[in-house]
Amino acid sequence: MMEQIIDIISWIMLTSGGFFVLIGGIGALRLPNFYTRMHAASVTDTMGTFLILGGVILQAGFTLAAIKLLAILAFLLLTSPTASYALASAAILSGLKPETKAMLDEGAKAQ
Amino acid sequence: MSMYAIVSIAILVTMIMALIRALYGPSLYDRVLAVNMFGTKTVLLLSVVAFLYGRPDFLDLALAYALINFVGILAVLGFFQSQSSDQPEEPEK
Amino acid sequence: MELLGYYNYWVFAIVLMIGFYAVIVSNNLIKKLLGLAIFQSAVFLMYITMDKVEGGTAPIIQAGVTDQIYSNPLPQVLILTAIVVGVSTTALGLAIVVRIKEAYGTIEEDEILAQDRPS
Amino acid sequence: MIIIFAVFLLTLLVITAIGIVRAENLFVAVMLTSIFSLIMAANFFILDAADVALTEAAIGAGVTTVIFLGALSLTAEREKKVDVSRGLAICVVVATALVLIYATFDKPRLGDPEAPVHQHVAPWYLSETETLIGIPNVVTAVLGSYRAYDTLGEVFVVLAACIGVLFLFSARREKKNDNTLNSLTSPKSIGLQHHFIPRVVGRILLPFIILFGLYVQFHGEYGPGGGFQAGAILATGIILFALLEGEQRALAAIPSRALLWMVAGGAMLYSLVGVVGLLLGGNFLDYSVLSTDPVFGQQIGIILIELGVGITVCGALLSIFHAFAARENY
Repeated sequence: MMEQIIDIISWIMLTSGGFFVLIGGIGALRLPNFYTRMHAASVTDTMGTFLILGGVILQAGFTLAAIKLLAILAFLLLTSPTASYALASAAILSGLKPETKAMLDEGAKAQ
Repeated sequence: MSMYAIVSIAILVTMIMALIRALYGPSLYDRVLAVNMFGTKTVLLLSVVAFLYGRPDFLDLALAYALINFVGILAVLGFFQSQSSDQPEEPEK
Repeated sequence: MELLGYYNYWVFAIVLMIGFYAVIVSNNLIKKLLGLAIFQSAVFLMYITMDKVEGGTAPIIQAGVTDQIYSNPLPQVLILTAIVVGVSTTALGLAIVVRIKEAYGTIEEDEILAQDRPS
Repeated sequence: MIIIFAVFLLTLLVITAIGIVRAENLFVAVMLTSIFSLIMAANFFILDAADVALTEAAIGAGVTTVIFLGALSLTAEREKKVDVSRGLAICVVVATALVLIYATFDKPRLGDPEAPVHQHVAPWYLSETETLIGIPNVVTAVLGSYRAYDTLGEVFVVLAACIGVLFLFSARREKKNDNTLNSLTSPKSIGLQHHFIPRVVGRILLPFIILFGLYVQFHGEYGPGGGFQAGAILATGIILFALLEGEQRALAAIPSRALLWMVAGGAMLYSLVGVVGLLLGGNFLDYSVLSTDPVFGQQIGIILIELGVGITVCGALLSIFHAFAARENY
């Protein structure tokens, strides 16, 4: 009984994690400029990572694998937002301004 | 069709999207973003496939990527910093 | 399914030739090195493809499991060392390119040749 | 299921390779190379080569990108556009690819257990490792013991490549040498010190990278890992420190002289194990004589040579990294 409940929870987590990851991918592909794409990618990355790894941890139970997965989860939750921050700060320092509509048109002309 | 397989397919499809973003840019930062995204997706894929295979002792690989991917991104950041201090700004495409 | 069994080798051939193309066509020395790296990776891929055994798993003997099939460890050993050697030799190549840049001021092949040619 | 994943990833591999060749901006090409390496590692993993995948992960994610970016910042970021006729090259490449693809039909299918490669020494390795060496990871056993001579050669290649890089970069320009003040404030020497958040996260992460490196080094007999991977991971850890805190502080922690000792010392340790074997009456790199119990002797030998490999690889990669970084100031 208990096992079934854990199975169901982990399945829900895995599917919704896959869903979030997919949404993030679509966002990174379809959104119009760099900062929006970064928003889509990094936010869903964190959520999707949490859900997928959480689901797998539930399947693993109390084993060494679960500890390793927890470590992976912890490191990803630390590094992924930091990498996004570092990238965004590099972009803004280099003068890639968050675009307004007018600048977007200008950019389209320049290309 | 196990749950792991469905999740793996979702991750693989996301990988394609990240790859397309990396190939089309347009700015350099988009590409770095795509690389970062691809890295996270690889970690997830490796963790899920390790379970799909039934050999969870191979999680070391995903752990290595989780730790090391960050260094690549920081190297890129340092590269941007040294480029911008070396020479006047090149306009981004 | 039968044909898909050869897919790895086809990818090997195609990636190998993409790397080769980069080496012979590109004028930029770093691009040539990237091409060599791709070429090298294609060879790695072929070796690792050979190690796979159907229904097998990585050659780390599991305690208490007797009838498990394991993949071939030998190509893995060869490639494992080759990857590390590959990155150090690539670094050597890059060092040469950097020195060329310092001496000639360019890393484009035709410009270097033009400077070398007695005019 | 797995074969579909493999086909999928391999297709991505081809697309990425084409992307690398077509990219005119070299920075973009380097970024795509790092994606290429990620796909490659996933492929290795799917093809049951966990050790190789770990090596690709340890090398491809950090060190390769760092070294290529170091070279790019010393040369040029953009490729010059040239109009050469590529017709002949394309013809040659396509023809060769077709010939190679035609040749593959003579090869055994993927995963064929009857393939000649699985008939030769591999079954012996797989069946005898337990009794002769007593460690579960057959890859480490082959690397460290059965084919130790091979590995010794590879270690010396790494050593030679490192010496080559240092030798090439030993040439210095005269005119800029008085410019020391500038070099202290150059971006490489201050690192990313004013990026506060990455610095904090890097500091948290660094001990774990070192710990993981040591785990890979000493757990290599039981799981995927060994000296090559551990050396690369440890080097990546120190590179992280150098990126965050600047070259000067990284060199203060591990001076380049110490790195040179590491590079040479690891290779020496490896050869010494072989020589000790000779002195004790065995063959070169035959570890059975290192202890009264031959199996235990084998294990001691493998641990020692893996340590040598790890030290050399770590030292060599770090020396190369510092050599590229230091070049900025000349």
